[in-house]
Amino acid sequence: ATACGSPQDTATGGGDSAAPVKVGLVYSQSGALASYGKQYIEGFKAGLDFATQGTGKVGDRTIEVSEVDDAGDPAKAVSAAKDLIGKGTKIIAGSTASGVALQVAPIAAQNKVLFISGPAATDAVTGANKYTFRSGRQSYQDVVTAKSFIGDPTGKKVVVFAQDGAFGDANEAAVKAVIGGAGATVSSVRAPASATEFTPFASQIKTAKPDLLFVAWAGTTAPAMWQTLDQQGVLSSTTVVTGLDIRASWPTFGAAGTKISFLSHYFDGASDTEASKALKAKVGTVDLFHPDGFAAAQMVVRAVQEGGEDVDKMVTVLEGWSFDGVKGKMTIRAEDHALLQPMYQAKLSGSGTAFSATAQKSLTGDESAPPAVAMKG
Amino acid sequence: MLATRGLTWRIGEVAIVDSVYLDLAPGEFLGVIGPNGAGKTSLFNLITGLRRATEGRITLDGQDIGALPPHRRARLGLGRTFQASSVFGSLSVRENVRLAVQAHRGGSMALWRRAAADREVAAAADAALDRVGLAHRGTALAGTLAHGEKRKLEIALLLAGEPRVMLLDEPMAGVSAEDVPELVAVIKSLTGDSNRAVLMVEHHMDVILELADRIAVMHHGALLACDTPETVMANATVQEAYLGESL
Amino acid sequence: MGTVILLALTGLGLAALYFLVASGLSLVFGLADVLNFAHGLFLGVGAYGTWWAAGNLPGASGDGWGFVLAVAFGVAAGTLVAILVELVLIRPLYSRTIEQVLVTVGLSLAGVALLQATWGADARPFPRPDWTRQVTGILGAQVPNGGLLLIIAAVLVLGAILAFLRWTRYGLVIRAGVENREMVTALGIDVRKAFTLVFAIGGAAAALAGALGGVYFGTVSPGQGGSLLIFAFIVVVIGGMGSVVGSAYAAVVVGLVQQFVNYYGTSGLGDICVVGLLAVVLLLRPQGIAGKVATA
Amino acid sequence: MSARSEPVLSVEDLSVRISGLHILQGVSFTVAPSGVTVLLGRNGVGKTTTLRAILGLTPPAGEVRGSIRMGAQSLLARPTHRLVRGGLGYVPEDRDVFAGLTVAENLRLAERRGTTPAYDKVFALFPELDRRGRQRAGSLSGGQQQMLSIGRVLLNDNRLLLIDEPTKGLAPKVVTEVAEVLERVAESVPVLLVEQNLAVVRRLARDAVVLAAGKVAWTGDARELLLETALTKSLLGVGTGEAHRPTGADRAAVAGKDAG
Amino acid sequence: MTLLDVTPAAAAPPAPKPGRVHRVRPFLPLVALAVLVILPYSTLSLPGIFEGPINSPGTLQLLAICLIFGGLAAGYDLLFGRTGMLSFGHALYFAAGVYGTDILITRAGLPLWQAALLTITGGTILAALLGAVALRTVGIAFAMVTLAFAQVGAILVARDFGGLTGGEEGLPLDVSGLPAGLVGVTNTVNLYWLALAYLTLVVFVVHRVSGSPTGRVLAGLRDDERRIGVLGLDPYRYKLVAFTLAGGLASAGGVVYVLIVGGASPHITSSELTLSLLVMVVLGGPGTRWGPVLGGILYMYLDHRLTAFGTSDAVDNLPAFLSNPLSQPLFVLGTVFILAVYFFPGGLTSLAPRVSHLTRSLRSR
Ligand SMILES: Nc1ncnc2c1ncn2[C@@H]1O[C@H](COP(=O)(O)OP(=O)(O)OP(=O)(O)O)[C@@H](O)[C@H]1O
Ligand SMILES: Nc1ncnc2c1ncn2[C@@H]1O[C@H](COP(=O)(O)OP(=O)(O)OP(=O)(O)O)[C@@H](O)[C@H]1O
Ligand SMILES: [Mg+2]
Ligand SMILES: [Mg+2]
Repeated sequence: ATACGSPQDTATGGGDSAAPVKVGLVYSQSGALASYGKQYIEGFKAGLDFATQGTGKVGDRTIEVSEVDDAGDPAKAVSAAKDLIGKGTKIIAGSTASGVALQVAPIAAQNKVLFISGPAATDAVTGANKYTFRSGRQSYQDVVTAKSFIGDPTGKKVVVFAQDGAFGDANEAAVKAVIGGAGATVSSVRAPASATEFTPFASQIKTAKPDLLFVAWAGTTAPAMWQTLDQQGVLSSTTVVTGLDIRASWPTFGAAGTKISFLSHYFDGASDTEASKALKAKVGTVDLFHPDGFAAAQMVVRAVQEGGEDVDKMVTVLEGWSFDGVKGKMTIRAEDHALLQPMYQAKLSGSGTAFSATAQKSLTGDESAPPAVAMKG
Repeated sequence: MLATRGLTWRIGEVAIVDSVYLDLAPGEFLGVIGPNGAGKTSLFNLITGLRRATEGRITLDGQDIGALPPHRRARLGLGRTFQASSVFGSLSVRENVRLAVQAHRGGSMALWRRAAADREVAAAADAALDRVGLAHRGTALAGTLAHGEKRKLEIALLLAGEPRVMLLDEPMAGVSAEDVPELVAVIKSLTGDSNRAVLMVEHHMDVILELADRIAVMHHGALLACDTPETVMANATVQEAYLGESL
Repeated sequence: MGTVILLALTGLGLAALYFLVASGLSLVFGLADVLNFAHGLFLGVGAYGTWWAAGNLPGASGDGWGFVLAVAFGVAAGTLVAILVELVLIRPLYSRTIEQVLVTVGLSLAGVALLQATWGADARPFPRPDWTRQVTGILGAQVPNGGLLLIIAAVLVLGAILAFLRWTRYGLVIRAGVENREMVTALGIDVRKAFTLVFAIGGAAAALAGALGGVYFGTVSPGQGGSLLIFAFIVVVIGGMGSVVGSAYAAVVVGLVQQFVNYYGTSGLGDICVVGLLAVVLLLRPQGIAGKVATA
Repeated sequence: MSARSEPVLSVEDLSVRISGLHILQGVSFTVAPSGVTVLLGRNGVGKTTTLRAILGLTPPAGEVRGSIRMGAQSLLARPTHRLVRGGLGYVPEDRDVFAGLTVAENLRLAERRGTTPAYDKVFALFPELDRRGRQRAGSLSGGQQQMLSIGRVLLNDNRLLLIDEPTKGLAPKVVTEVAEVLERVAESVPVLLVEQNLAVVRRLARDAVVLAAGKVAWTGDARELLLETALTKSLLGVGTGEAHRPTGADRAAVAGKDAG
Repeated sequence: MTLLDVTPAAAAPPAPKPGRVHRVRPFLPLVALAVLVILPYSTLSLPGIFEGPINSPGTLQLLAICLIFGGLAAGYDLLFGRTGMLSFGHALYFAAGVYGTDILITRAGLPLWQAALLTITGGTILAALLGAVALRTVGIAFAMVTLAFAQVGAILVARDFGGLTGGEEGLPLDVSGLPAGLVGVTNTVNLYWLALAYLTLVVFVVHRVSGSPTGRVLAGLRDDERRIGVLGLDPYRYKLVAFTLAGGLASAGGVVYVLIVGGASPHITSSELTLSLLVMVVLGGPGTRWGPVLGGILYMYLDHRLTAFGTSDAVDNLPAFLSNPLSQPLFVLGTVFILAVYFFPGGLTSLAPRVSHLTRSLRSR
């Protein structure tokens, strides 16, 4: 039926205490990051179960989750966020890709809804604004973990090998700050993200003779890159550190895999907490981004439990909150909403398609804490 | 008014047009004949600027136009038809001609004026169509015209530009016998104006003889003769190399 | 010195990969006048076909003759898809070149999505003989065998395509058919068959490139073909449309420029140089290149 | 038509519509098994359309009705290349040489499998083609292209030739030569010829079919037609030709198609 | 160059309409515009078509994006459908509009109107400069040169020089200096109206230009460039004007788009965007007034809605061999597009005469 209304109406979330709580998850169900998104949502469901003791309710209120696919495209994510907000959703989570997280965060601030960013690793989400939180790790924490591989950095020579662009820039800057700040000399070799032939870069790295090589590389060309580093003798001549990606990628390291020192956000068996057991029971083999979804659900439940309908209250109750997550003790730092969490050193072993990771060492949330930044908005 | 001096066009070693000296006086009708492949169309291409001559000069009213692009030469009053009809296939017949009129009227870069509102242009276009007997086909798409109709449209496009020097490349080819006299009349009406001159390539000798004041004969790129029709027709070489025995 | 040799040889390996991708593209574009955006799909089919065969086809594996069989299967799959595409999608649109190109655009979208739907977005490890992971010492440079394999394959493919064009009438028929399809039929030739054949060959070349690209990259992923395609386009255009030999020269130039500039210049400059090269070549000799200069 | 043996081609009640335009409206005629049958008519009357319909080259948007048969065999609905291989040679109106190919390649393309191409014959007729073997056909002069186009069909043996305005754009001397060639060709192969040059028609034609406004206006012995000035005047309009101005109905059809 | 043999659908003779419809026809666009303007006041719910009622922010946002792309496609058609120029780099000028505005506002802190003015001017000048170079080539060479220029743009954005563009992460728009009416979900309707204004502007400009004397010349260029030269018109100048104008319109689209989406991301610099513009134009009908607009709107609508369709229960419940492909939006989009090329050559707009032809012939039975 046709009716007239105001073009500026938005639905308001039901004020009564038994109405369901709407939570919108905007993440990649299709597109390049679809498998990250899949882990995230599995983790989220397991986390919701865990935090509500299987009821899916906070008090009398059901948590009503709507999932929207952003296909990794910020424009679609923004549309989805606006749609959700228009329908009275007060909590949005998700963002598999950094670009999505960065563009949804301001929308959350403009409309005063809670936004809990997911696997997106960009440091820029931390301290983005009062309404934006994160449930995963950030690049800086990766780098701090990498630093733990070289003992005392003073006088050491560190090379960063990263792809061009914001991801590479952020990693290079973090290494300069973290390891360079501790006394090492840091230089960098950068390659276009589209490169397919890595010999020139491997040669440059070799000529530099570093004590530690930090590699920040994402994308489908990674295996070719590792093979070239291996073939040109880089892996055998120095300590090479990089982040451990999802399980599916492990076999693609091939022979190089066992020669690399990995820093890890998470892998199956890295921790042995209540939450990790609950998660494992739900999803079988735990993978890189399951904990992010899990933590997001925990944060959502906390926000609703303590904050009710009031978004500002939700923010207050999350700030400074510590909880037992999949990885162990997690703390939401009040100043900038960084999520302090354990990080791991790992080794790969195995061959062919069967690889397994073992933890060498773990860093506590405080040890891997990024420096606090001022809240931007 | 149009003159070429030692005009030459070479591809590699071969001279397709070979040192042609030609003078076209105002009001003159000059027929160009010559065997197939003699370089007649190539000569037209050099004069209109579609090809750049390797040597020699072309002047129009004493001005050297050899270095100008085709459109500049056209603006100076040089117009032509093509041997293989080249019309705007996806535009209607009338729009084809309107475009030509418009180009002639200055072709300013008007982006906002409504072209269809320009009655003068429309009238001029219809007049040109009428003269070649295509008025009843005005709304047909030029691409769907039969061969002979395209030839007529070619001439209408030329007329619309009111050029002072007209180059006609085999206008009668493929025109049905019935329409030849009509078209000849149209072409004839182009001349007689002391401000205009026509250069026409044609293989129909009767048409050439009827229209031309002088006839130039091309052979292997060079100008073999350029004289009155009677003299040219009497020339033994022309007889042998071009006309052959008549049917 | 060692560095220069290393860069030159690996640059040639890259060039060989570009050429393998470009050869089929160039053939189809030069002869059938179809700028085939679905070429990336044929690459993907070749790569996934090989990958699938190595794991599932009896007798095929990641090593030795089993690997050859797997590659053969991948190439056959790519060829078959190319033939189907020609028969079902391209043929009914003949003489509507722009629509043919558009159909291949649609196909490249849908096809890659289909690969992703079937095998997931993530890169899969590619089965390959061990020796392809090793290096060969040449004049003090450690040259990857994978690159050498590509160079050999590229030379063979070049030879095979040239032989096809020189010694069969098909090249002629297709070039004529692109100009005026109707007239070719009016000379008593079934031009449709010839077009299908060209697509088949283009598909086979692409599938081979996909399979060997898998060896080179060590993985196979749905988007791989597409990302190689842009450089293949550049190679085809710099080389002169439809000239397979031209593509070979252009591939060498592009591969070496990229490799050396990336080493001696700053990162990313290699790509910009290649793009700049394309612009310069086109601006200096647009007619020479846009016209179908050569066919072989 | 004089009672001669079975016609090589018979067209009956041929109608062609292209995008709503009724171009041929029930055309019927036959082509004698030897000699030249000439198809005459004013520009746009449908001569080319007739030849192309015989060859199955009507554009996809078009619709062909009626019957076209060679002997007992119906030609409709058979693919063009089959028809041509079966001995139907075609010289198109616009020459349609392959501009991007060389002269030699153009000729090579026209070779048909299983027959020996008669290069000697063609080169004897048009020595120019031999000399310019390596030149791109697109850069040939108009007349040279016409020679190539004719030479192309003469490479093979044919059962019937369809030739559309072969002398268009040729120098008078060459016109004479082509006429001679066709005369000789017609001794062995029947020809259906479209021609505007009445001198050529006079020399070659044995039978004539005159089209007007999409219909057959006259058929019969060509000499008879050409001898009677009154007949030529009324049919071919060499003169006033009042009869063949587009009729009102025609104009309506045209306007209906194009309006708006 | 055979690639450009576009036979515009406009050429197809539209079926004669009964007189009454004929008389109101010129006013139909105005009626449509009026309907679009008041649309946000409707609370109509179209389940399955839109997620929420029409006046909900989600729906308005989707509509706004669709309208922007309708406008972009119409602008691109000025090049492709009307002049026959196949540019593979049109995304560049759109991206220049998006990134230019974003950088000027977010990094340089300029007020919106200044940023918009500077960006549109800059985008137009960029198009004029690059066009001046690229138009020295024709046909496929032209397509490739424009592609190359756009590729350089994409590389520069991805390289993130001086942290200006944010590289692959993109650059969120700093809204603190924007007029309040353009910020926040409740104000989505203003963005919708802005997008509608943009679309109207582009359609009007393209319509006027193609009906102008210059537009005639452009149509002539599409058919035979050599002939235009011989008539005394400089093909290069006219093509450059079309190229610059289209570039300027695209960067204006970028300005509106960045406001709607609230940021810039490198997606929009990719050659895929140009390809999708091409797809939109062909889908709708090149060289027609409404075809490209409809194509753009439909394409963007499908692009957005198919993600929801792919994850809906209806699809999930299908057997895997169906549900897997169907959950890939690009698969559905690609397939729809192929079918469209097949079954309505000449685009959606060519359907209208065919449908009316059909109904007429049914009625006459
Ligand atoms: N681009 C080119 N490359 C090589 N030869 C060419 C080129 N253009 C023209 N020719 C040759 O130059 C000669 C002259 O050609 P042109 O078209 O001027 O002849 P024409 O006198 O107009 O003949 P016709 O009466 O048959 O039209 C021909 O032999 C032709 O083959
Ligand atoms: N594809 C087409 N679409 C629309 N109309 C066409 C098409 N082809 C031909 N016609 C029309 O059909 C009519 C007959 O054309 P046709 O080419 O058969 O004439 P013709 O007798 O060969 O004329 P000419 O002596 O000029 O060559 C013309 O009015 C032409 O406009
Ligand atoms: Mg000529
Ligand atoms: Mg004809």
